[in-house]
Order: sequence, then C-alpha cells, then structure tokens
Amino acid sequence: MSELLRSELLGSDLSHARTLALAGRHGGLGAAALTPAAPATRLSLRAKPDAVETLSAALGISLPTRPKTSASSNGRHALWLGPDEWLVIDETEADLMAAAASSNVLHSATDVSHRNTAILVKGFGAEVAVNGGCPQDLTLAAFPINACSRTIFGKAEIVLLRTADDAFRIECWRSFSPYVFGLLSEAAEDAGN
Amino acid sequence: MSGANRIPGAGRLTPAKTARFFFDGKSYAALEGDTVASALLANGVHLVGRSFKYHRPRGIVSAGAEEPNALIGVERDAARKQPNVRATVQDVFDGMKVVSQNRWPSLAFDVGAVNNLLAPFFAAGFYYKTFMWPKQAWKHVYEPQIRAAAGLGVSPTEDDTDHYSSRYAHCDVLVIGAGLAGLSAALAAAKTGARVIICDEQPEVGGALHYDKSVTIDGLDGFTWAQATAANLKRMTNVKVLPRTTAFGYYAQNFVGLNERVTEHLAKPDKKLPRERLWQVRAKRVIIATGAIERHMVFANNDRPGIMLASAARTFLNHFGVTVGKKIGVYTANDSAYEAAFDLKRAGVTIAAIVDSREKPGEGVLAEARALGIEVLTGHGVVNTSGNLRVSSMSVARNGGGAARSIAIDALLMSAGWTPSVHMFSQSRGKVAYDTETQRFLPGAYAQDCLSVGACNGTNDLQATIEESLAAGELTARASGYSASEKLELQGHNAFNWTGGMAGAAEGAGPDTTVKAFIDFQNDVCAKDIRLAVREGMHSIEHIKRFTTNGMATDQGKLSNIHGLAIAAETLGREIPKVGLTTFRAPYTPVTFGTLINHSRGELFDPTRKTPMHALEEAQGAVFEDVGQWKRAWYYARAGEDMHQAVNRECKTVRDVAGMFDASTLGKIEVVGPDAAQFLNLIYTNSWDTLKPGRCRYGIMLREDGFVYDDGVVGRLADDRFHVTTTTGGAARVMNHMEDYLQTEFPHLDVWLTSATEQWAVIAIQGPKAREIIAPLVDGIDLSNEAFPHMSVREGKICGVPTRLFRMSFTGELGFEVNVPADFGPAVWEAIRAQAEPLGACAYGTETMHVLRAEKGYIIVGQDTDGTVTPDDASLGWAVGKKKPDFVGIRGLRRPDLVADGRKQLVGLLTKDPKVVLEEGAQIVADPNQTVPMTMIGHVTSAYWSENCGRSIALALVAGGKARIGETLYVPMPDRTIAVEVSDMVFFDKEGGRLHV
Amino acid sequence: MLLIYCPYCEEERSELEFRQAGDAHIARPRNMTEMSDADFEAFFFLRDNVKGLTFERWRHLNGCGRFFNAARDTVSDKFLTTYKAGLPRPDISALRPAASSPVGTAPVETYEATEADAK
Amino acid sequence: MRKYSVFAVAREAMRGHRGWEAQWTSPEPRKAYDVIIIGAGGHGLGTAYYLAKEHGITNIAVLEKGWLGGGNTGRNTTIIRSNYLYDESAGIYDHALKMWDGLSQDLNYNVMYSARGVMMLSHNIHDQQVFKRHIHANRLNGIDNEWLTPEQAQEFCPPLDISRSARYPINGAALQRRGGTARHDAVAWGYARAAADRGVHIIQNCEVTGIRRNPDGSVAGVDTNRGQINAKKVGVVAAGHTSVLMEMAGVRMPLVSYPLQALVSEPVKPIFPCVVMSNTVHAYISQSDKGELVIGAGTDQYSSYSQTGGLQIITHTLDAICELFPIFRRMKMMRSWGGIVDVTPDRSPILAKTPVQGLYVNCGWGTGGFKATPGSANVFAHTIANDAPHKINAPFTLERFRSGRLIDEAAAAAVAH
Ligand SMILES: Cc1cc2nc3c(=O)[nH]c(=O)nc-3n(C[C@H](O)[C@H](O)[C@H](O)COP(=O)(O)OP(=O)(O)OC[C@H]3O[C@@H](n4cnc5c(N)ncnc54)[C@H](O)[C@@H]3O)c2cc1C
Ligand SMILES: NC(=O)c1ccc[n+]([C@@H]2O[C@H](COP(=O)([O-])OP(=O)(O)OC[C@H]3O[C@@H](n4cnc5c(N)ncnc54)[C@H](O)[C@@H]3O)[C@@H](O)[C@H]2O)c1
Ligand SMILES: Cc1cc2nc3c(=O)[nH]c(=O)nc-3n(C[C@H](O)[C@H](O)[C@H](O)COP(=O)(O)O)c2cc1C
Ligand SMILES: [Zn+2]
Repeated sequence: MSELLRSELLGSDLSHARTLALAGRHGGLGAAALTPAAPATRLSLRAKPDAVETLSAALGISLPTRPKTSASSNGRHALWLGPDEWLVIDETEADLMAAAASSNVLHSATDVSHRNTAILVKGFGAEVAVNGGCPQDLTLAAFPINACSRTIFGKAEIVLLRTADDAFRIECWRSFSPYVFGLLSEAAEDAGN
Repeated sequence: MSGANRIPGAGRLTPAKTARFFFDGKSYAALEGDTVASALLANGVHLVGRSFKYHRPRGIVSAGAEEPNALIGVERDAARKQPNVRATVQDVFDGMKVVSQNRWPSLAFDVGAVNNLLAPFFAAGFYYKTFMWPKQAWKHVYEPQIRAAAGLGVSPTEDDTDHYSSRYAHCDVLVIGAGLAGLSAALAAAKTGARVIICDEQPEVGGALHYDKSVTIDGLDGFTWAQATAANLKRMTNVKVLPRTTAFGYYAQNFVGLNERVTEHLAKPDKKLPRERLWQVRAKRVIIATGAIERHMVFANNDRPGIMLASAARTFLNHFGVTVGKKIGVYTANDSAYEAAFDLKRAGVTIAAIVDSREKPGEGVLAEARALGIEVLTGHGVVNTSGNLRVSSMSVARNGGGAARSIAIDALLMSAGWTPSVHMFSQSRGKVAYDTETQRFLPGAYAQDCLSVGACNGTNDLQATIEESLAAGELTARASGYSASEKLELQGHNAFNWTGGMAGAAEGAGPDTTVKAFIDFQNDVCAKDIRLAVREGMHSIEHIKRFTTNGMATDQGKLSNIHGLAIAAETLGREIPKVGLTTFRAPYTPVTFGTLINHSRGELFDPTRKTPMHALEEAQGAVFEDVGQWKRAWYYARAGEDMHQAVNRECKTVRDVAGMFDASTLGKIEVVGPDAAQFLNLIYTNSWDTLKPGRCRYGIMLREDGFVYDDGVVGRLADDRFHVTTTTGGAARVMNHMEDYLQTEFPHLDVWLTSATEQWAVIAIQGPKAREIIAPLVDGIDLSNEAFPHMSVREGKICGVPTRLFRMSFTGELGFEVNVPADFGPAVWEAIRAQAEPLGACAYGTETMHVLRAEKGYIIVGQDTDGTVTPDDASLGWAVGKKKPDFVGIRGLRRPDLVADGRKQLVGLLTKDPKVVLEEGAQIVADPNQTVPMTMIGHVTSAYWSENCGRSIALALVAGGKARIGETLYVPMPDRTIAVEVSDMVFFDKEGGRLHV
Repeated sequence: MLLIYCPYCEEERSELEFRQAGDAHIARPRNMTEMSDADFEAFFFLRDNVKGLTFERWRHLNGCGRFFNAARDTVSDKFLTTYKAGLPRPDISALRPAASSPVGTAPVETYEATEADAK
Repeated sequence: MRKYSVFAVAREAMRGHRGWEAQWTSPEPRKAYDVIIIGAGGHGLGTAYYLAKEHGITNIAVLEKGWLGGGNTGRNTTIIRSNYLYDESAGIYDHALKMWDGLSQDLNYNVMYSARGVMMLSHNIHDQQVFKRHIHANRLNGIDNEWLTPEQAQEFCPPLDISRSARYPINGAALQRRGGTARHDAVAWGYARAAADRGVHIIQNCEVTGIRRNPDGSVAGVDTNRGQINAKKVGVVAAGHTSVLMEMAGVRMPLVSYPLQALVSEPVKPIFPCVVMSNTVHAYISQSDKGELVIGAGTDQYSSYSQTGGLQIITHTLDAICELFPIFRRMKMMRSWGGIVDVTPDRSPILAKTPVQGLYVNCGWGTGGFKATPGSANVFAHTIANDAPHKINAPFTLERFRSGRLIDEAAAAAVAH
C-alpha cells in the first residue's frame, strides 16, 4: 500500500478506501474484452411467492418469477436464482437493505455487496468465451438477453447475466474472481479462433 | 521431386509446395499436405519401426487412424516431444524431426531383434508361468528386465510448453464423420436451419472419397463434391465444420467429447493458438457416420514392411500421388482390393498378381482385371513372404495345399473386407448385432438418441448411403422442431459394389503353432496365440484378449479384434456372435492429457482463494499455508527469524500486548427468519432460545450419527437474524448440510440461509491491549467490559465503515473480531495496524493462533477431533442441550458404542521433560515395554512449544483419558520413548480471568 | 456427464451443476429418540442400493440451490423423471422409454451388455 | 496340475506350446455342493482356494455371472499397501500384504507382485498430521511406513514436481516400501487354476438369481440361470452387486454401489518407478510392466451399475496428475473404463456371518479391496469353514452399524485405495 494511502488511512473515515478484488485487471482480445465491473450494492433476497409483489414495490423493480429471467431498470437488476431467491444488484450503490426492510413482509435480505464482484465480457466471442468454462447452452435462443442463471464456470460458481447479444455480466465470489478472470481470459483469447 | 515414388499427375497435393523433414536424422523432401507416412513412402522408406515384443521390422499398414505399426516420435524441441504418433495421421511440416521407436542402436540394426529368435519362449502369457524362482530374483532381476523392455516411445521429460483449450457446445445434430454419409446427413440437417456440428478426424472431409476415385456425386468427382459441400456448410451460420477433430468418447445423454488438433500440422504455429482443443458437445441427436475400416489378411509373416491395406495404397496413390511399390502383389478376400490394383495399374505400376482366397470374386472386378491384363489367382492364398527390412516376395499356393510359387514383389496389398466402425455407437451403450450374411457387427439396439448411417451402418450401396444419410439428417433435425422446405436429392455413382470378406486366419496361417501370422501387429499377437489361449482354458473373449493382449495396444484392435474373435470362435467351435465382442471404450484414438485438462493447470488448476488482506500480509512477511483452497498467513517472519522464533515472538506478544490476525476465511452463514432460533436448535446440540440479541455462543454441530461435524461461534444480531461462523474447511459442507435439513426435513420453518463468508473481512485483535487498539477507531459501540462483555456482538462503525464487532476470543485473551465489508478489509487492517504497532502489538498467523488456543485447551475440529469423536469425548458435553427434544445427531449419540466406557477422550499431555515437544500424530501406550504390535491407547492431536508456559504442551485423544489424569503414559518414538503425564486440557490461565477484563 | 432436468429451473442442465444427495423418501423420523438401535441403523445406514429403478435426491447446487427427487435407472443411468422435494413417488410405469432397434437383428451379448441386463 | 516353471516353458517352446493344459475347466454344475461362493473375483476364487487348501473342503462351486476375474479384480489399478491406521485394518491388510509376498510361489503362478513402494503425498499441515499419525501407528503395529521430505520424495520418484510454486506444493510424503502392485488378471487366474486343481468347480456364465432358504430360515442353496444348486453354506463375494444378492436373502445392506473409473496411457519406456497417490488432489498413478501409466481417481457421484462414468472424472483426475507430474501433459490416454464398487458408511469391508444361518458375506471393499485379496480370502474361508470369524476379520461385522463400533479409516484420514 502506498505511503500516500497509508497517511490517508490515519484519518478515520475509510468509507471510500475500497480495495477491489480485480483492480487493474484487464483481459481478453478483440473477440471478447474483459473488464472488472464497478462496485455495486447487492442483496441476496429470499422470500415466498406471497411476498413478491410487496417486495417488488419496495425495491422498485418487479422480481421475476420465471426461471432464468431477470428484470432491470435504472441500473438496478433483479435476477431469479431460485424459486425463492433473487440476486438484486444496484449499480448506483443505492441502499438495497433499507429498501427491502421497508417492505415489512416476511423475507430475508442479506447484504452481499462485497461478497460478489463482477466481470463484464463483451465482444462477438463473448458467448464462446463463457462457454470455455460454462456448460450451459448460451446461444441466444436458449439464453436470450436478460437471461440469468447461477451456474458453474470451470471450478468456480458464477451467476451469469446476459446484458446484450454480445455481452455478459459474470458475478462471482470475491476470492474466486482471479480464477474466473484468469480462465475467462484464456477462453476469451481462444474465442476468436 | 519430393520422393522417387511420387507419380506425376497423380494425387491432389501441389508439387510446388515442398517441405523438408528429418527421419532418424536423415533429411527427406515432402509436399505440403503429406502425412509422415506418405512422405516416407514417396521416398521409398517402408521400414519405420520395431514391434513391441519381438522387435520385428515394421512398416506402414494403413493410411489412417487405425494404424497399428507406424508409430514414431515427433520432436519440436526439448520440451515438445511426442511419442507414439501414428505416421499415417501426422502431417509433415517444414523442419520437422521424426524418430523411430523401440530400437537400439538403430532401426535397421536392432539388438532387441534377438527376441524374434527367442520368440518360441515368449508365447502368450509366458511370464505368468515363470520368473518365480528364486523368489528374490523377481524383484531384482526379472522384473527390471521386463520393465526395461516395456513401452514403445519415450515419455517427455520436460514440462510441455504448449497450451490447450476447451469449449462446451450445444447443437441439435452432431454428425461424427464427414465422408459421403456424414456430409449428406449434415447437409440435410443444416438445410432445415437446425444447429449442426460435423467433425472428422482427417484434415479434409471426404472419408473414403480420398481413395475411391470412381465415385461421382451429382456428376462431380466425389472428393471435389465433398470439399464443395463442406465449403457450403461452412458458410451457413447454423453449422460448425470441424476437420482434424476426432469424436473420442460418447458419454451419457448424448454428451460427446471431441478432440480438435489445431496446430499439430503447422511448422510455426501462432503462439496464441492452442495446440489442441477439447469440445464437450451436448447434442440433441447424434448421427454416427464413421465409415468402415479395412481388415488385413492373416497369413504367415504378414507383417513385413511393404505389406499394407489395399485401401491405404489407394489413398497413397490417389490422394498423395505416391506409389507404395513398383511391383505390387495383392492378397484379398474382397472386391475392393481390386480397385486398388486397377488404380495402380492405370498409374503405370506393375501388379504382380491378385491372389484371391475366394473361388468366385465379383464378376465386374474380374472382367476389369482381365481388361487391364492383371493376373488373378482365385482360390489361392499367400502362404508366406520373405524380405528382411522390406517384403521381397510372396509365396502363393492353391487353397488346400500344393506347391507354392514365389512371386517377387516390393509391396503387398491386402484386404479381408471391411469392419463397420461401430465404436461410437457401442460407446453410446448401443448393442451391436451380428449380421451372419455379411459377417459383420452392425448397430443393433440403440440406447441413446442417435442414428448410424453409411458404411458404419453396414450400408454398402452408394445411393442407399446417400438416401439413408439425407433421411437421417432430416429426421434428427425434425426431432428438434426443424423441417426442410424442400426435399434434398443427390445422385451418386461408383464403379463397383464391393462384396466378400473374411475374418480370422487365412489359408497359409495354418494350424501350425510356429507360424507367425499376425493379428495384432503392435502387440505381436499371432493367430497361434489365440489358439494357445483357448487351449489353456481361456474361453471367454475377454480372457483371450487379456491373456494374449490382442486389441490392447494403442490402436485398440481396430484391425485385430475381429480376427481374434473369428479365430477364437473357430477354435472353440462356436459361432462368432456366441463368443461376443470385447467392450469398446473411450477414447476412440488416444487423446493427449493436455487436451483433456486444457486450462486446468498452474493457477487455473484450482481456484486459489486469498483474503482481502493477502497482499498486505505478504508485504509484512507472512508465509502462507494451504487450508483447502485458501491461503492463510501461517506466521510472519521478521528478518533473521525462523518459523519457531517468529511463532514464539508472536505468542508472547499477543499475551503481553496484543496481536492482530486475519480470520476472514472462517465460514459465515447468515440465518434469517422468524424461525431462525428454532432451526439452529435442530442443527446444533446447543439451545439458542435463550441467547439474547447482541450475544454470542459457541455451538457444536453433529452429523446424524452423533459425531462432531463442525463448530463455531454464533452471534444473534436480532430476534430473527443470526451470524453463524464455521470452520474454514467446513464452510461449504456445513452450508450444504444446513440447506439439506432446512429444505427436506424442516421445510415448515420460516428461515433462510445465505453464505456471507466473503462479504466480511475479519480482523481479530487479541490481547490485553486489544480494546486500547481499536477504541479510537470504533464509532457508536461502547467497548467497556460491562457494556460489551465477552461473547457479545454489536453493529456500528469502525473507521467510518460498517462493522459487526464481536467480542470473543480463541486465544483466551481479551479479544475482538472486527468484521467489515470485504473491500474495506485492507484499509481497516492498516488502520488497526497503525494503532497496534506503536503499542508493541504485532500480526500473527495461524500457527500462533493454534498454539494460543491449545494453551487454553480450545479444540480444532478436524485436528483434535476426527469423524469418530463425540462431544463428550472432546469434553464438550456441556454444549449438548440435555433437555432438547431433538437435534441432528441426538439419536446417533445414544448408540451403544458411543456411550460405552473406555472411549477415547481428549486430554492434555505434559511431557516429563518440559523441553521435549511431542510430534502430532504420535501414538500413546500405557506400557512402553511391550513388543510390537503394541497396544495403542491414543494419539497426540496437537503439540506445541508454548513460550507462554515455558514448556511443551499437547492435546491427545486417550482411551478413558479423563480417568487417567495424573497417570504417566508413554509415547514411543523410533529413537526413544517419551514419558508424559496426562493432564486436563487447559495450560494457561486456568481460571479464564483474562477473558473478562 | 449426465443431463438432469431441474424441476425448479424447468430445464435440463449439466451434471456439473448438481450434487447427488443419496436416497429419496427416507424421512427423518419425528420420534428420533424413541427409535431402537435397529431402527436407527435401518434409517441411517441400510440402503436398497437398487439395480434398476432408484429414487434419489439431487441438489441443484450451482443452480437454483434446490434439493429435488429423481427416478433414475442405475443400469442405463437414464432419468425417468425428476420432481420437487416433498412430492410422493410418481407412477413410473408410464415413464419407461422403450428401446428402439432400427435394425431387425438380435443384439450380441458383449460382457458389457450382459452386465447391464442382469438384474 | 502340471507345474509351471522356466523348464516347462522351455519344453513347450520346443513343441509349439502344444502341451499346455487348460488352466481351469468349465464343468457342468452339480446338484449340490458343500459350499457355494457367489462371485469369481479374486476374493471369491481365493476363498474357494483356501477352503480347499486349508480347511479340506473341496466340494465347492464358485458361481460367476460373467467371466472369472471380470469384475473389479480385472479392472482395478492394482495398488497394494497395508499402512492403514486402525489396528483392525492394519491387521487384515497386512495379513494380505504378507501373503502377497509368496503368493506366486504358493499358487505356482506369477502374479507379478511388485514391491516398488507406494508413496502418498502430503500437501499441507493437515495431511502431515494425518500421515504422521499413520506412520507412528504403523510402526507400533510392525508395519513399514516412513516419512519423506519433499527432496527424498523426488529422489524416490524423479518425475515428481516438488517446486514450491505448484498450486498444492508437497510438504512431504509417506512411503510404504513393501507396497506396490500386482498383475490383476494373474491373481484371478492363479487362484482359479489352483482352486480348480483342488477340485473346485468354477462355473462361469452362471448368474445367481435367488437365494433359497430352508423352513428354519437357514440357507438351502441358490437359483441360477442354469438351474437350482443346493448348498449348506453360501458365501456372497460379489463386490458391486452385494446388495442385489443379499436382497435375495432378505438382508438389507449398508452399501451403495458407485462407478469408479480408471485409465491407461499409451505405453512408454520406464519413466515412473513407484506408485504415487495424492488424496488432496485426488489421483494416483503407477506404470505397468508393459509401459502404460495406470491412473485412477475417485468415484462418480451417483450410484450406478453401468461400469461407465462421466468424462469430468477423467479430466479432473488428469489435471491433478499433470499438476503433480507436468511432464506427462503430452502423454495420451489410450483407454478408460469403469468398475462398480460397493461402499460402506465407514469405508471398511464387511467379512462376516449374516443374520441368515449359512450365509456369509465378504463385501464393502469399495475402492480399495484388491490389495486385500489373499488376506481377505484366507480369513473368509476360515469364517465359512468354522462358522465363526477368524480373529483378524472378527471386527468387520455387519452389527457394527447398529452398535456404532465403526472402523472409519476415512473419517480418520480421508484416505482410500
Ligand atoms: C477402477 C478401479 C480401481 C481400483 N483400484 C484399486 C486399487 O488400486 N487397489 C485396491 O486395492 N483396490 C482397488 N479397487 C478395488 C478392487 O478392485 C476391489 O475391491 C476388488 O477387486 C474386489 O474384488 P472381489 O473379488 O471382491 O470382487 P470382483 O472382482 O468384482 O468379483 C465379484 C464377482 O461377482 C460376480 N457377480 C456379481 N453378481 C453375481 C451374481 N448374481 N451371480 C454370480 N456372480 C455374480 C461379478 O461378476 C464379479 O466377477 C479398484 C476398483 C476399481 C473399479
Ligand atoms: N463401393 C462400395 O461397394 C462401397 C461399400 C462401402 C463403402 N464404400 C465407400 O465408403 C464410403 C461410405 O461413406 P461413409 O461416409 O459411410 O464412410 P467414410 O469412410 O467415407 O467416412 C467416414 C469418416 O468418418 C471419419 N471418422 C471415423 N471415426 C471418427 C471419429 N470417431 N471421429 C471423427 N471422425 C471419424 C473418418 O475419418 C471418415 O472420414 C463411400 O464413400 C463409399 O465410396 C464403398
Ligand atoms: C492395470 C490395468 C492395466 C491395463 N492396461 C491396458 C492396456 O495396456 N491396454 C488396454 O487396452 N487396456 C488396458 N486395461 C484395460 C482393460 O482393457 C479393460 O478396459 C478393463 O479390464 C475393464 O474391462 P472392460 O473395458 O472390458 O469393461 C488395463 C486395465 C488394468 C486394470
Ligand atoms: Zn434448478
């Protein structure tokens, strides 16, 4: 850590002193470029069907109830992970915990903003790059834009969200991110071939 | 001229595009597109290797993947040496270095060939019958000798510098094989819009059209049609055409492994390209169009260089423009070999004679032979050959005996017919059926969604092949919901339809037990060996295979299995289908380990999990240890310190001042919901109802069988929210265990689990000055002992970031565990460090943590317990709620053996000599004077030098241990016996006062 | 590598996303503490280990996270059906696929075949 | 039986090997036998052999549904060792190991037992603690097992990568020098020949489809696809199929059958001198006398009777192997296959009487019973002959799952094979 940062640390508010897991990383080639995503707030949200509507209202985004689907609006995404489970991501770093709490219905919300980190994959080879480690069928017909799924990537778990024809957001746990990034880089480099 | 045997105008290679390569150091010319085999043959080189057992000179038998003989080494550089390459499938590239194998000192003069003279001794299975006396000689003489003779090529001895890649792919139709059948099927499927992948192991599509020049499709020359069709397919966005790609394994539910060779044929591959690529394809339907493999004839000395399959000679001529000899004989039981003779004859090569074991070959081929002036000897056999390093003559005799006539030749083509390639079908668990009329195994009952078409399905007729394949393509596409707008039609024509064929020993292989009529060239298995196996009682084809090693070489019996089976059937007097086939297994052809593992090497072999503070710790001198996938700071070595000194210093510092420790790897599970406490009541032995929000408790978790599974501190944040911690190694396991019970046994509970392990960076500050260190940084939490007693949890801020602050201790000191959102971990670590260091505190690692907790008698699940320890055994009985009606493990705990007397219990051990540190894992006995085997009553689970106690300390599991406190026991080591006294488990601050300051 | 239909994700996914979790329909007794040693043994250790149709549990671990049940043939490794946890055993008689044989000839018994057929 | 020797081979070499007699015959089954052994694997054939040799019982049939030796005996990676932790395990495996050393002579069949050493790699502190525990326990039980430093490990096995930069660096190894391999087929064949020579009937292609009981519940015999065969005593030695057979007698077993895969590389000249196992990365490897690298790993995750498994098991095994031995990345896989192994909850075998009088079971060897073949067969024969266990197999009961007196090597060490 630089001396500059050190001295800054002695002041007591460190709320901006984040160390990002993939800081400074870049990878991929023309076929698929990799970029670490900016920090975001994230919620692991659990609830029964009868709470979905109220929670949706509280979060300002309608929680999807079909497998493999997601909803997005204004930088906020709700990803269906399981029949009672969503990953809610807010790219503006809004306070999702508070929003969920305001619903006053039975649910479980856990802040996982720092547990996860994300990698953005973009390029004509994005699909092939992700298929370098992910066994799912990622063709557009099977995995359309906004489709999402928790799945496996090599030896790590990821959550995959397709954001465009040629773009994916890959969420993974912090400590797995160098591995995911590394494997994705190799796969991306081969994706154009 | 790239080789004297190149025939001008023949073949499809471009004469101007030349390359040079080296074979055993000698330089040869080749053309681009040549295989090593075709290039050597072009230069008149037939001798390319030595056989496994007898070291017989061997040449090139085939022109494809089935090659048993022509195995070579290819060396790119010191690190990239490839043994056992089939010369028939390896392209030549400029500057390539090729070496022959299994010979010394040279290919032409090989000392090992003496084995050929000793061959009578080396009958199948001879080693089972000898080398038993004297007993010691096996280990010291015989086995080393046998081993030295083993193997063909030489393993690389340096790390491979090439890289490999992998891809998962999905399609509606996977077509394996791109001959006429595969291409037709792919075309029909592709036209419907279905997603199609078609692969072929060869560099270009076409299959049999490589050699069969008589074929025309829609008026186009067959090979030209194939290339045009492939080009056509490549242009379609729904199709992937993969040449040089072998389908090697057919697994459950249409999961097929493909091995694409990307750069192996290139002189200077682009470094960015992988050498090979693994495709893992999940197909809705599979079309198997793998063709057929020609069989050799089994007769005496049929293994000399220059003796090869007829279709191979035809491929060398028609595709590579190479003639395999100047005066060529043909020995066949099948019409197709005639066409090889015709093509060669038309190219100006002398055909010495066609020897046909049948009395009545096809009329068409006979007529053509007559027209071309080729002598045909029907009802004859080749009964022997001569020629040392290359065949020089064949002896021909009428079937049933008679005088043999010797005919001079320099190559001999053979064909016993065609074996449909049912490998993939059979790997799919389909059952083959024997077609008695054509004496072939064909696809019978299907087990998966696949179809066989063309030669591999036993379809001989060209037009029938086309129609069957087109139909299959359409049918399989339709199964995925695609349909054709118009019906595809193709018109094929060829010169002859092939008939005939035989399996087993031909005339001339005879019943004689000394004749070497080879079935399996690579493993030197002869017809006589099969017969011997049967004589020795091996009546199952599986026994015969294993006894003779027939079909067990790198070609996996592509040529030999059917012959072996036929000879076995004949010897046994049973029909072929009654004897049965051996099992087809993956891979179809050998696959490089590098391809199979592709990216999984080095950093990508397994995720390396590092905590948020890893880099800082590394900079502070931390040495790391592996715990599961995690790297944990083990100890922090300062200049001049060894591990021991560092740990002693850390231990002292924590107890005298304070220390900081990265505890981020501990598993964390957030348990949320109104029934959270009730759920934990069921999962843990403890009771949770009484735990107030803001307080923590140490909990133990059992498996249903009553043994300790995991432990950790659980903090209650609110009525409906718990922060559960688990061991580092147990995190994933415990989460799964809890989910399992929640979802399937207690689904009525309103509670949810979320893994929060990585949400939090955890910094433990332990020691008398812990409070002083963090106090200036913490906001909104009263840290006083009264307001925030031992085993409490508060939420607030530290350094302006949110924290879950635990007051707890795994050291026996006043302690806090600061949880902050992971990305803030490094900054907070540094901030705490800035407070801690001036006070004399230091960072400590897992080793110090282990020592300190052992001083306090705190256990580590997995070290002081294994999967056989109950809470009582571990002195944790207090944590088992006695009044609870149920919890996981409640019944298991009550089984007779778990409550029996004399169980191993965890106790402390004090060595009589305080300086002696026991070894973890050392065994304990009561009576040190016993002879081996000794009665062991326990073992040391933890042992350390305790700088704080000024002596060694240890924990141990000892039978009836608690009742032995004060007793002297013994730890026998190889060089001495260590006397120990059994003690309780707490060695430091027995009253525990330091926790509560 | 098996292909498994997750009744929650309503899609077939690769075995790599799943973990097998032992036999299905072995409910944990409510009266645990009253069980005899023999009953506990039967509950915890004894298994049918069926050659043929088996009912088993899987977890879509790296997917929706749900545990569910499956009816699978342990000889062919084919799934007959999968269904949500908590549902009773389905009637599988309707589910067995018939083997197809486009060629009319009798299959040959390789050892592998015998192995798979034997019951 | 005509004795095998170098002289016999030489004599036969002179006359085209025409004089060898069948190693075993294929008799028609009799109506009844004193003892029926179900399963002609190494354990079953060995049991018959020792019943005949040591207990004078020769009216025996070994019934085999396929071909003898075609079960796991014919498809295992042949690792032999005895450095187990618990006295009970050490007892039975070392009994076997002592018998391996002399088996060729006893059977007059070269089973190629090769004591080339089995080295188990330690990758972390936990491994080291577990291995040391084994090493000390083994020493006090009179079983060889020694700790090697990484350098010593590499000296013993030169291809080993001991660099600290490896993903899972090696911090030592446990070596049992008496451990090694044997030729799997020869073990089955040697026992078959020796048993047949003593009058045992080995009946192949004879599948047991039922177990018959007398009115008093005791065993009466078996039904087979070749008819009913009676016997007073029946021993089930059917490895992966134990549950299926025991169910015929109404006995539910604590077993699950899993596919276990293995593979061989193309043959190469000697490069790998010993057996190496790593539990942390899940793989093991040796080189056969013919030159192939013989490689294995853990089971597939689901129960199955199909003798096949998934590609991912193979790829994961090989990535572990290549991590330990990067020089092998250019080697090629030549064949892969699977077997069906029956696994008990405590990963230890069951060799015992059963609740049915006259019915005995030898099973649960899981992924590691080849090494026990002679010892297991020997004490199981004793158990059948005396209707009482030998003291070596006395702890390996069925009842232990009721009492909780498990012999859980896996729990103590997470080590198999
Ligand atoms: C891939 C693999 C690798 C292994 N590696 C090792 C290793 O390295 N070291 C080691 O020690 N062990 C290893 N093992 C385990 C070892 O192979 C077995 O534990 C051991 O061979 C079991 O021998 P067995 O004689 O009991 O069984 P088997 O050899 O399986 O014999 C049982 C026989 O019973 C027959 N049978 C079944 N049902 C019936 C019936 N109804 N009627 C008639 N007959 C029937 C079967 O056909 C079979 O022939 C491995 C196993 C596998 C599959
Ligand atoms: N004249 C006759 O009577 C007669 C009889 C039978 C066959 N034939 C000829 O045989 C051909 C039959 O066509 P076909 O398409 O059935 O067979 P084919 O031999 O032409 O094609 C099979 C293709 O499959 C490939 N292949 C095999 N196994 C593979 C694997 N595992 N992975 C990848 N590729 C693999 C081969 O390389 C080959 O290119 C026709 O061209 C015809 O001329 C002729
Ligand atoms: C130790 C060992 C070595 C083997 N070596 C070879 C070999 O060199 N070549 C070969 O084709 N198969 C080899 N096999 C595998 C067998 O061919 C066969 O696959 C195995 O016995 C399982 O039988 P199955 O495939 O018929 O089901 C070997 C098997 C074992 C157990
Ligand atoms: Zn799911």
